[in-house]
This record gives sequence, structure tokens and C-alpha cells, in this order.
Amino acid sequence: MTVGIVLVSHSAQLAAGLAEVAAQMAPNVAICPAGGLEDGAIGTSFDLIAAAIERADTGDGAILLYDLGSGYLTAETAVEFLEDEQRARVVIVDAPFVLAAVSASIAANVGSDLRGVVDAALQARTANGPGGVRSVDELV
Amino acid sequence: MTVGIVLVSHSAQLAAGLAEVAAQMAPNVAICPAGGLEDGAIGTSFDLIAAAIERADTGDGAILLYDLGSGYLTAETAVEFLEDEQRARVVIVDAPFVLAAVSASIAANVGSDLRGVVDAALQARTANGPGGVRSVDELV
Amino acid sequence: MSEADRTSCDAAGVVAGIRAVAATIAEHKVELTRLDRDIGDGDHGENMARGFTAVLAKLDAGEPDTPSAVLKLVASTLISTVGGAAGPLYGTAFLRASTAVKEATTLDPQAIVTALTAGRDGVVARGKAELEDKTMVDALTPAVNAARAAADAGGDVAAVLRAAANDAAMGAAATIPLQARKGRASYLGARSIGHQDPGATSTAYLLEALAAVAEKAP
Amino acid sequence: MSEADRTSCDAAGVVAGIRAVAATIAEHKVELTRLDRDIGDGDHGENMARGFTAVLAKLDAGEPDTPSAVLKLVASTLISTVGGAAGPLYGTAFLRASTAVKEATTLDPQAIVTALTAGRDGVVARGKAELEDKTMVDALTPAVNAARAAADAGGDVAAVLRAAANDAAMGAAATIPLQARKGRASYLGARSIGHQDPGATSTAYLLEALAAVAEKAP
Ligand SMILES: Nc1ncnc2c1ncn2[C@@H]1O[C@H](COP(=O)(O)OP(=O)(O)O)[C@@H](O)[C@H]1O
Ligand SMILES: Nc1ncnc2c1ncn2[C@@H]1O[C@H](COP(=O)(O)OP(=O)(O)O)[C@@H](O)[C@H]1O
Ligand SMILES: [Mg+2]
Ligand SMILES: [Mg+2]
Ligand SMILES: [Mg+2]
Ligand SMILES: [Mg+2]
Repeated sequence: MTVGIVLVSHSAQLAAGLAEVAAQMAPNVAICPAGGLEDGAIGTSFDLIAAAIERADTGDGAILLYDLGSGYLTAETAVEFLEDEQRARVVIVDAPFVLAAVSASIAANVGSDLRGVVDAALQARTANGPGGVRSVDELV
Repeated sequence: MTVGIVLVSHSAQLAAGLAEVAAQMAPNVAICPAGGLEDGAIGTSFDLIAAAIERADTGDGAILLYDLGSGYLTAETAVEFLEDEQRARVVIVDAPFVLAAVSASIAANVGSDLRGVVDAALQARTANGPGGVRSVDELV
Repeated sequence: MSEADRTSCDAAGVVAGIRAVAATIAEHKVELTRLDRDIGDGDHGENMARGFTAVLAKLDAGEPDTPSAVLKLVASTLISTVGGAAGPLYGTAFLRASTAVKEATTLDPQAIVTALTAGRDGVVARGKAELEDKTMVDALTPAVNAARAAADAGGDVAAVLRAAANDAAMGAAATIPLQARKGRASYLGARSIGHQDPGATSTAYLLEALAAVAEKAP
Repeated sequence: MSEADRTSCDAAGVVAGIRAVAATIAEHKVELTRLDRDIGDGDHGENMARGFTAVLAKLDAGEPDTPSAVLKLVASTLISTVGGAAGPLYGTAFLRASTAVKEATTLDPQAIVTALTAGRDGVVARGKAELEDKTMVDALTPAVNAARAAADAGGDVAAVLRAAANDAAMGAAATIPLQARKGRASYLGARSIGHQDPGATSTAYLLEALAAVAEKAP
């Protein structure tokens, strides 16, 4: 079983690049970028998100991560349009986009269930970069 | 005066896509992607980061944001190689990559000084996505 | 409005209204984008124009024959094509409005109020904005309240939509001194003060177009 | 080692050692990448091979004439070309080692210890890893300690590097039961247990190559 990951972004490049970085440590996971509009313009696309959910959810569920607020609105709308049965296993997670994508992909890659993958994404909220906060130390 | 932004990423696409999203709300800021290796492979490049710092810092300073831990190591090394005078106005900030890039770019765009831009990036650490945390509400 | 008098509005009347909205949005595209450039990402005009151009194409391909079906077509098209926050927000509004008038073959003034109320509630459910967060809700809520008052006072379709449009315009103007607390403009903090919200403005134009069409009905 | 006896090592000797390191890294590229696939992003072998291939090209273009200058060339080349965490880490190690032996035209056993210690301290300064965080520090620190003991006991260059290499290999093997607390492997939490750290492994190979060259010196 593998939980899938949908990367909702305003930019096709951003979503594709993040998918490529996350895939490095999670080769067995469906990491599905849904970035930009269908013509490549900046924005979020309901149709691309819906298609990415179909690819990501192979029966074990999927999580959606998004880059910015309006991505959440489009993602939520796409999830609401799912059939009840599928909607029950598709979860939008509000967490730092890049780190959550990597962390959730790794969790999915080792076979975590939906809850485990959501938790991995949420951990990115409190994760610290290496070396702590140089900027604060120096400027305070 | 405008503080510049350097986006250190393991992926050229990710950095370029984030720069394009951040530029939407900050057309007057030097938002400089430094993603991937020089041949396009995944990784972080000291030389690309050093070059991006040169473009980003036009005298008013620059902040560096990075996607993942090893990006911090390369970014820090690049900053250490700067001349003392320039290094004093170049700051690495440990903050959620995407949201911090947007938030810091906006701050720079309205003319905030280095400290203001750093603070804007740091605010991304505690920012909440719209609608709060659907996943937690539903799964707990 | 076509095939109906001023006391009710059938599917063709709703289509006429939507076509007028599309024309208005096209006309104000540059202005809406300029407003969004001040406190957003500078795409609201393009987003709305893209959405309503797609709606026109859908209507040209075949007009649905109930008000509810027209509203649903608008909803799904906006959701798929707008590309910004306005897509899911207006899309949800039209979808809720469609559901709220599901059975009706014509919309009387009370049904118009029901549709507007459901639409506004849909925007709030989607975006979680409260009054004075400097969003389209600040145009929609006064519009709903004015429409209800007009309908309760016995106003016809045109009177109800005129009341809604007027108070939406006032609500949009009243966003100028507010600080944004939702959407991209909120990233600007206090710097969002002094600018009119693009979404509230497009809401006002949308209702103005509907009112104007209703007023021209025989 | 060339132009020097076993009690010291000149620039050419350091170059010979670095060339041997490059050959060893090339030989173990696939293995290092496989280790990194288990608990990382599967590029450590490619990263190191890319870096040392570039170092060889630089040396072929012209060999510096002090040990410090050789180490500095290695440092800047690795920093510019490795592309992973190992780049700034090994790069900083070689840079600190270079600075630590700045004046010497040949390195005696104590200078070798000084260089190794400075290198290890550079890795720690850069990466903030502590012992048992499951990183290259777990190979470097035992290596530094063994080298110091060997030098203090009167060992020659080969003996010092042999001691370092042996304890680095043991340190690398000892990372297997550890849980990673730094670097990408830390994302795996408890699942990083049971795998040998790629960076500790490349450190052990690096020191093994240096020891072998020193042992072959006249
Ligand atoms: N959470 C929200 N609730 C209600 N309206 C919102 C919300 N977020 C944004 N808006 C409205 O959307 C408008 C911006 O629309 P648009 O420019 O199309 O989207 P985006 O901000 O994604 O580029 C804002 O002016 C505001 O009226
Ligand atoms: N903070 C750190 N301190 C010390 N060593 C580290 C640190 N982070 C990573 N490493 C070392 O780097 C190795 C991985 O190197 P490499 O694969 O080239 O980089 P990346 O992880 O960026 O792909 C790890 O096996 C570990 O030994
Ligand atoms: Mg906009
Ligand atoms: Mg937009
Ligand atoms: Mg690696
Ligand atoms: Mg790597």
C-alpha cells in the first residue's frame, strides 16, 4: 500500500521541481504535481488538481499539499467534488510546502498509512533547519 | 533601496518556479533562483549561489532562503566566502521556503530594510494557511 | 426578462444576465487587474475575464433550460477556468445558488434573494472571511441584505437586483480603509489599507450588470 | 612519499595521496550511492566521484607546490562541484586543514594530526553534528584520536594514517546501529537504524587510500 502525494502550486515549474526533489528519497510513491494553469500560466487549476488526485490515490488515499492560500481554496473545492467514498481518504494538509512534501513522501515510501503520512507532513511545521536561525542570532 | 532574495534549492525548476510566484507580488525585487547543479542535476551549487548573491545584493543586502538542510550547508559556505563588508548584509533565514519567499519578497518590494525582510521571512514560520488544519480536525 | 415579466426571471433571463456580466467583466478587466496589482498579484481582471469568456463559449454551445442549470454551468466553468481564489469562491457561490433554486423554472424576487444568500454563504463557507476582512464578502453581504429588504417590501426582480447592486458598490468602496485579513492582500498587512479590494469590486460590477439587464426587461 | 621519506610528506606526496583518494572513490562510487539510497537520496557516490574527478582535472592542469596549496585546491574544487552536503563538509575540512598547515613545505606526523584535527573541526563547525549523530563525524573523530595517539607514540606518517584509517573504518561500521540525527537520513527517524552512513563510509575509504599511499612510500 502506498499513499499518494498531490503538490498543488501556482507554478508548474515549482510543483514539478518539488516532485523531483521529493522523489529522490521516495522512488515508490506517486508524487503528483498539479502546478499552474493548463496553459502554463501562474495560478491553480481545479482540473489539474482533480487529475493529480486520480493519479495519486490508488486506493490507499492521498494527501494534498499547497503552496499558498488560494491553492487551498482550489484544492478544497476539488476534494469536495470527489465521490464520498474517495473523499474519505483524501486529506489536505496545511504545512510548509517543501519540507512537508519531502517528509510525507518518505513516510509514504516506507508504507505508512494515511494517518502516518499526514503526521509526517505536519511534523514539517515544527522541524528546524540545521544550524538553527542564523538570522535571528545575528540580528537581535 | 531594495533588499534582494536568493532562493537556494536542490532543483532548478523549483527555484525558478518559486521566483516566478514570488515575483508576482514583488515586481521590483531581485529574486534570484539558485537551484540545482550547473548541469541541471539535482543538488545545490556553491557557484550558482555565489552568483545569485551577486545579483541579489545591490548594496542593500540580501537574504538567502533554502529548501532543505544540505542547501543550508552550501549557502552558509557561500556566505562565508564573501568579503567581510558584503557578508555583513547577507543573511540566511531558516523559514518555510515558499511562504517565506513570498512574504520576504513583498516586504522587500515595499522598501523594507534587511531587518524588515528577515522578519517577514520569519513570520512565515507561524503563518497559518486559510481554513486552518483540515487534516488534524478530521483525523484526530 | 425574456419569456418572463419583471416579477420573475426564467432560464433565458438568467442567461441574458450572465452574458451581461461577461461583457462587464471584459470591459473592466484592466481596472480589476490594476486593483489587484496594488494589493495582490495583479491577475484578478485576467482571471475573471478568462472565466467568463469560457462561460460564454459554453452558453454559445447550448443554453441550459432551467435557472438552476444555468447557474450550475457558470459554477463549474468558473471553477475550472478562473485560476485564482476567485475561481473556487465565485464557483462555489454559483453552485450554492444553483442548488438553492433547484426546482424553480422561474425565479421570483424571493427566489433571487434565496439564490444571492446561498451564494454569499458559499463564499463564506469556502473562504472563511468575515465582514471587514476586505474581501468580496464585504460587497456580497450588504447586497444580500439590501436584496432581502427590497423583496420583503414587494419589489420586483429589477428592484431587488438594483438594491443588491447599489449596496454592493457601496460595500466595495467601503473596503478602501480596511486592512486585509484574508487572501493575498493580507500578506501586505497595514499596506493593504487605502486600496479597494478587487474581488469586492468585481462583485459590485457583476450585480450591476444583472440589475441593468433586469431593468431593461419588458 | 616522493621527495620525502616516511617521516614527512611534501606537496607531491599529498598530491599522490589525493590521486589515490580519487581512484578509491571512483572504485566505490556505486557502493556509496547504494548506501545513500538506503537512508538518503542516493547520490553520495555520484557526488564524491564528481568532486574528485574535478580535483584530478585541476591537478592535471598544474600541481600546487605546498601541501597547504594542494589541500586548498581540493577544498575549493569539492565545494564547487560535489553538489550535496558532502561538498561543503569535505570542502570545509580540506580548507581548515590547508589553513592549519599553511607554512609547512612538508608535513611531519604531528602536522598530519594537526591537519586531520582541523579538518574534523571544520566538519563539525559546518554541520553541527555530534558523535553518534550517524555522520562522517563518527568516522573522523576516532580517526583523529587514533592518529594523535600514533603520532604521540612516535609513529611515522604511514603509521599515523594507518591508525586513522583503521579507526575510521571501525567508526563507519559503528554507525550501523545508530539513528541519524543530522542530514537527510534523519528524515527517516528510526528507519535509519541498521544501515551504514554513506559519509562515514567515504571518510573511511578516503583515509584508507591515504594510508595505503603512505605505506608504499620509500
Ligand atoms: N478567503 C477569502 N474569502 C473571500 N474572498 C477572498 C478570499 N481570498 C481572496 N478573496 C477575494 O479574491 C480576490 C482575489 O481574486 P484573484 O485575484 O482572482 O485570486 P488570487 O488572489 O488567487 O490571485 C480578493 O480581492 C478577494 O476579494
Ligand atoms: N550536518 C552534518 N554533519 C556532518 N555530516 C553530515 C551532515 N549532514 C550530512 N552529513 C554527511 O553527508 C552524507 C551525505 O552526503 P551526500 O549524499 O553527498 O549529501 P546529500 O545528503 O545532500 O545528498 C551523510 O551520509 C553524512 O555522513
Ligand atoms: Mg489575484
Ligand atoms: Mg493569482
Ligand atoms: Mg545524498
Ligand atoms: Mg543529494
